[in-house]
Amino acid sequence: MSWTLALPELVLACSGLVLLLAGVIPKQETFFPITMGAIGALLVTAVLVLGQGEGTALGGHYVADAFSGFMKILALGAAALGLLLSIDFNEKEGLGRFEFPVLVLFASLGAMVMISANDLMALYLGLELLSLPLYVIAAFNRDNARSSEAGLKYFVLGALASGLLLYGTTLVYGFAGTTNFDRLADAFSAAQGVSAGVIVGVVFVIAGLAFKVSAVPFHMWTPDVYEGAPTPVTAYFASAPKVAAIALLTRVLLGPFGDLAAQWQQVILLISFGSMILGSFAAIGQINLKRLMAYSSIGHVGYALMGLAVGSDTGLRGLLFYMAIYVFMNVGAFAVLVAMRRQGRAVEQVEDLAGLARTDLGMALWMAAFMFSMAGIPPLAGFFSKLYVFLAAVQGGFWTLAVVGVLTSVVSAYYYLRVVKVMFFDQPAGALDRAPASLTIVMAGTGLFTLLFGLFPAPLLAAAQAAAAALLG
Amino acid sequence: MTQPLLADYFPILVFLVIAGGIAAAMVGGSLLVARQKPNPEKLSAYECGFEPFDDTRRRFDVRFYLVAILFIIFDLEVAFLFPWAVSLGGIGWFGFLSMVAFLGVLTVGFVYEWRKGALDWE
Amino acid sequence: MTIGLAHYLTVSAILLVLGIFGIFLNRKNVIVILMSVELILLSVNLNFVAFSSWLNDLNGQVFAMFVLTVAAAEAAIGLAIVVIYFRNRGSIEVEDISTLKG
Amino acid sequence: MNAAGFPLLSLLTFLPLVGSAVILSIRGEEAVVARNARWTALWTSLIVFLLSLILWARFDTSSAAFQFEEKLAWLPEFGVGYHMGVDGISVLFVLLSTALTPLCILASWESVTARVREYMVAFLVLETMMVGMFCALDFIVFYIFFEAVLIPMFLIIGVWGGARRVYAAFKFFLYTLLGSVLMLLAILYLWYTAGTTDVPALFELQIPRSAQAWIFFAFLASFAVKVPMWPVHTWLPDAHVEAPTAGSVILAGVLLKMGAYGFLRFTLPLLPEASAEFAPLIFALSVVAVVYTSLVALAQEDMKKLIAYSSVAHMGIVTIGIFTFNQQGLSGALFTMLAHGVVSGALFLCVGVLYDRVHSREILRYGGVAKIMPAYALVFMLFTMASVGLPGLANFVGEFLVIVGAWRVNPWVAFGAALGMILGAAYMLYLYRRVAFGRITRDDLRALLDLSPREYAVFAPLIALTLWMGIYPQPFLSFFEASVAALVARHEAALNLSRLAGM
Amino acid sequence: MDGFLASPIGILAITVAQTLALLVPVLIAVAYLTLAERKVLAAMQLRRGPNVVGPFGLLQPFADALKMLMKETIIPSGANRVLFILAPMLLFMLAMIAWAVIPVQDGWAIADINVGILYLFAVSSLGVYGIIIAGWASNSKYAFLGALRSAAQMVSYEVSIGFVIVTVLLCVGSLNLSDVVRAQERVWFFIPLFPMFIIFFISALAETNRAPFDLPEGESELVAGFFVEYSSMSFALFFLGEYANMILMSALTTILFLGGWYPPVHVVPFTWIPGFVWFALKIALLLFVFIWVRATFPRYRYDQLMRLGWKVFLPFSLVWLVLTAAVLKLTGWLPA
Repeated sequence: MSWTLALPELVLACSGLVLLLAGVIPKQETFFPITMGAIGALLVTAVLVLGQGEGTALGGHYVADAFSGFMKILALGAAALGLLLSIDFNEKEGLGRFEFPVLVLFASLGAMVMISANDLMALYLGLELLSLPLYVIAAFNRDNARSSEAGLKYFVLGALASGLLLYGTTLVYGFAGTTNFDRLADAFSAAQGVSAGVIVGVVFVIAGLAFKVSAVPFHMWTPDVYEGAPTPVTAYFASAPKVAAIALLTRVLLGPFGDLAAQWQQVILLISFGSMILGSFAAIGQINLKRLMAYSSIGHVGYALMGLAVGSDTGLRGLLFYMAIYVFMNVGAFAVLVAMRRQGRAVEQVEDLAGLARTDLGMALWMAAFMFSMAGIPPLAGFFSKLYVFLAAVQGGFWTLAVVGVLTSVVSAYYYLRVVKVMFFDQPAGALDRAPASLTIVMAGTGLFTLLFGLFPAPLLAAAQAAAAALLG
Repeated sequence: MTQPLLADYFPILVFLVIAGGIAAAMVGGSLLVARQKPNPEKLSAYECGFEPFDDTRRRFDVRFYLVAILFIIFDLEVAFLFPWAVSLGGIGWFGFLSMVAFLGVLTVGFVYEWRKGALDWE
Repeated sequence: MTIGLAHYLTVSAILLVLGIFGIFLNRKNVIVILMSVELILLSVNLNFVAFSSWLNDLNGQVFAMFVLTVAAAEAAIGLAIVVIYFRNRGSIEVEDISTLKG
Repeated sequence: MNAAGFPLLSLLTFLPLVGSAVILSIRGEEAVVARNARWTALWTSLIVFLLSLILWARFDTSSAAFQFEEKLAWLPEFGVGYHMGVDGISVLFVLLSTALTPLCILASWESVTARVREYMVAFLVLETMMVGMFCALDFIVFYIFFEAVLIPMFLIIGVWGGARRVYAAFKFFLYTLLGSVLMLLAILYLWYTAGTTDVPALFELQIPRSAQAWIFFAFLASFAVKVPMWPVHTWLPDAHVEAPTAGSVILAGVLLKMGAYGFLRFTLPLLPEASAEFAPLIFALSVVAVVYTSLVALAQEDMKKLIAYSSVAHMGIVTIGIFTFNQQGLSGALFTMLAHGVVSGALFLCVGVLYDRVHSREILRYGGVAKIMPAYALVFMLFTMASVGLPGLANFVGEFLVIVGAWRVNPWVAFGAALGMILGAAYMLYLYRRVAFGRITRDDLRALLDLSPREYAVFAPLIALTLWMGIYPQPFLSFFEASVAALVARHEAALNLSRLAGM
Repeated sequence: MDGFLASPIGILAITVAQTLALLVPVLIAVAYLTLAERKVLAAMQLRRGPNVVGPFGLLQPFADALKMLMKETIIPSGANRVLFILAPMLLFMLAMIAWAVIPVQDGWAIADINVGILYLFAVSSLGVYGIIIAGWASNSKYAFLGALRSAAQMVSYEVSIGFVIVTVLLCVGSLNLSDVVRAQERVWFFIPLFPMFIIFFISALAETNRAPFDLPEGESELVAGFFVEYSSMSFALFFLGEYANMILMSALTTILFLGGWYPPVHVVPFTWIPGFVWFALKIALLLFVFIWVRATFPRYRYDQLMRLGWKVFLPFSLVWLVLTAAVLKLTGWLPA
């Protein structure tokens, strides 16, 4: 049967159901074992993805290739790391409910479906399967007004975005006559001119997906939701869903709509510009670290989309490479944010990091590494990610894009430096609590990755290259 | 009446009009025939001999929301079952097992709700 | 007058616009936003069914079924979030959603 | 493998990192940690310095080729490799970096008391980046080291700096980053045009004339900020003033040379036509820098700021020398860079000596120091004279050569450079007079102690070097001779080629 | 004449005539159902019941109607006037239009649409709106709470009704109501699907807010439920709608489980009787059971009611549905 190709998804879905039952049936709270089980399930799934074959399945709705494998590993890794971050935080904040890992698991399943979607239907279902658990976990701290407000905001705007996306798919379906990506691609390459309806549809689809990756001008929700949601949730928001949405955007635009590049390229270009500029300037005035990270993530999406706007195989490679490195730096930075606690209370202002280098040098060093890396300073990993998207832009002759990119990265360096400044230059505002082991492990792991990535960039680059080649075939 | 599908539904429209007509006639007739003599005391809301304490359309029990949520989900499932039930003869074991899998997922959710006490009124 | 594809598309476009306006111009009640979202999904479904019949292709109707299901799940989650929001804030006025600036 | 028989350059580059890892692993009480960190850092940097002497001994001065080369596959499919090597242009800068680092560590032995461990780590990391940058023969690797310098320097200025250290650190970081990212774009262009970033391979590339201008300005954006050239020099006085003494030493001694080195290594060989075309622009900027910053220096009240401005003026002379494209000018520029590295570093140390005692850099705060600290006054005078360009001391040789080289190109430029020297004499001597001579106005000055043995140890090698370079410059000049000759020949060949093509 | 009948006006005239031919008997049936209920209850409690107006009280419904007509229509202050008036009309209309698809005899369905069951399901679901609107528009706490309870109860049982209907559909293979009846020519579904029949009937009680599930209108607790503020003809419309719904649910039960217009056995004396009479008889029988239940069972508590719906009927009907499907699949009895 063709569905054996989708084994990783099936395994993940079944383990999600089993974990849900295993969590709810015992009388006592089962947060920790279920979280561990969920991490295990994610890792098992990742292994299965590595061993996955290639081809389409499930009546052409599902496709597995090097691209999907790459992005799935990323999304699963981000989810596993996000869960690792959540253990200690959730227990201390009284959020230690087993639903959390299960929801993350289902969101990851949605991300996988999105990444492997080869049909507008699968696209939509994956997107919603990802979004619905996210709405819930945004409001997971249900006794907290900010968390529930974040959930509400995310829900309303998310629902609007998926509505727009759906409306776009109806137009594409109606004017092209099919929802299958392969057949759409055939239809557009054969047609002399595509109808305006399809173009409108594509624009709607891009808008919907741009919301999910929080690109300008669909970014409005990001700072509020990032600030309001519990910190591990924000960490997850900033990584796995972005990976999935970027993957989907890439697959949709380069696959079925590949022959309409002239139409969508300008849109992506503008989105990329807007995100880079807003991400760097709006973050300057932020005093809340989570909001700062929100704008930072908007900016990073702008850089990543640069690769898509270029549209070449180097561009795509840059995009994939960027996302991979972004996920690691981001999880690392959020590990620090999650660990920020003073006398048992979670704190999240930039000022709360003051003098961290004196009270906890290790954490300050890791955070500095992440910040410099996000600013794109060599020899840290973030430099290489920017290097490859800029290379693609220069190669494609997109000079304005490249120049705006480097200039905004200088501007954004300012606010990343501000964090470093607060940690290293300012007087301690009182020591933060000692970070729990799980967070230290995540910090050290991602931190070492960020520091030492420059020594061995080849494997990741090769994987990104293979993934890009699979998509552009 | 060129569209046969719509022709099938035409009687329903007629039903609607006639039923609406009857209802309107009854209410309207009563308004015409009966003597209308409202006064504030008569029109005030009934509340055990007191003036109402606060706005009627206030917050009410969250359990009603819960029932609404549960209903939406299970009713939708029924919507899926209709076409499946009608065409079960033509879709083979694969069709049957697909729906069983779907219902299995649903059952997991049901067990969850049960254990969480979402199905208890108290 | 025969009713053709264009009429359905027009109606659904109107519904879409109504839904979007309902979300952005509504200043009163979050529940209205939920209803606006449903309105958008309704317009989508109308589109799907109209196209499906026009193209003689069942895919659109299948898609509409999926949209229905997802819409239900979405409504359920939305309602749940509105409830917890209400419990925390004691109000579902849209204008009160401002603890988080932005 | 290479002249050393083992990967000497990589060892020089990465040994300090090992040292810093060791320091980071030190645990215990604060005082113990501080002492161990100091000694570890000192020994690491000394070992690196001793190892780097192999370069001095084994370098073949008759060859213009890259020596001590090392190659490792890094990203073979993208034409990027780990390629290290030195030629006559870079070898002495490696030595300068390795030599100044132990001195800096020694100089901050007592003046840095807070967070000693982090300080030492930052310095060793900084050394890695500096040495790596001068050795790198791959453009991407070069860029990585070039940029990475910012991180430790940012921390050194920001954590251990003066009152306005945050402002200075940010300004330093953002100015230099802004310049560098534009260069990055140019590097990327070269990368995909050539398919490689290996520097020797890039030298073979013929870059179209239209592209050369753009690349030239992109490079200029980066190197001019680093040098720094007028009018993008404003970060330098701030950074110098606020940095701790050792930071200033490294900044003046090595970091400023990175920009000039970039011109020599990349701009000239890669973009001969654009370089020739825009040389007048550089001359103009440099002469303005020399004259203007000298005048500004005259008006300074702060010792460090004065020396900082003098650095800008000296670097203006260096850029003049570079863009003369002749043997004298280029050799002079290189020599001036080395000499300035030693002398301005030493001057900052001199200021540091006073600052450690009085905690003020205000010139008017002092006066009559010569009576209380005779040994110090002597040392200070030596370096003042060297900075002025007194014959027999280090700076003279280089500046003289530059003026000679410039004269061959344009007498007015030579005149500008010479004017800079005269003004330099004015502000340096004015500084020295105000600090060392006159009546002792402040009572607290009377209690000052003269140089300590540690300070002698710091100054001794610098004094020796200054004298050596001034009196017998030939060993140093011999290092660049071949490379500079090759560079000039290359440049002229390229210009002739394009002139032929133009006809 | 044929020409006239085929013209649009002719079709309209015929349809109107058909509609009236169905609605008028239904309305009369509703009227007499109220009387029958009082009489049967009286008999079960060894009383007489209404016996003053007309012989055996046969004119009692009309007297009631007249009384209602003459009463003043009170619209409470603070009520939403438009919705307040519309709610009972909506409920009444819904109860009426559902009848459009009911086949009273083979081929005697006025609108024989191919998705008849979906139509019925949809129309009966809409009833919730009428109730909610009525409760909300009244601006009275009793009405509001009554409406909420009523709505929650109705939707709870609608789910199991849905499952039951799907089970029947498995055996039929069509959504057309006439097809459903025809599939029972040999054996009525209440025999193979007996548990579902029971569930359906009990759910029908709950769906129509009948005893023992009539607590939304429990007089002792909520005065009279969502229509407490109503009077005059508006009240009458609710009343009519509810009883029409009772008859409708009985009709649906008949169609789904009791073989619709078919006689119990296809032998001579029975087959002489026309189908619609059988149909009416079966409805009457079910209505009698409705009343009988009311006379016999005590009222449920609300939590018991919800538990019955969600924790007993729902899982049970779900399991039964899967079992039915599996059995049909295994035995190959599925309709093609």
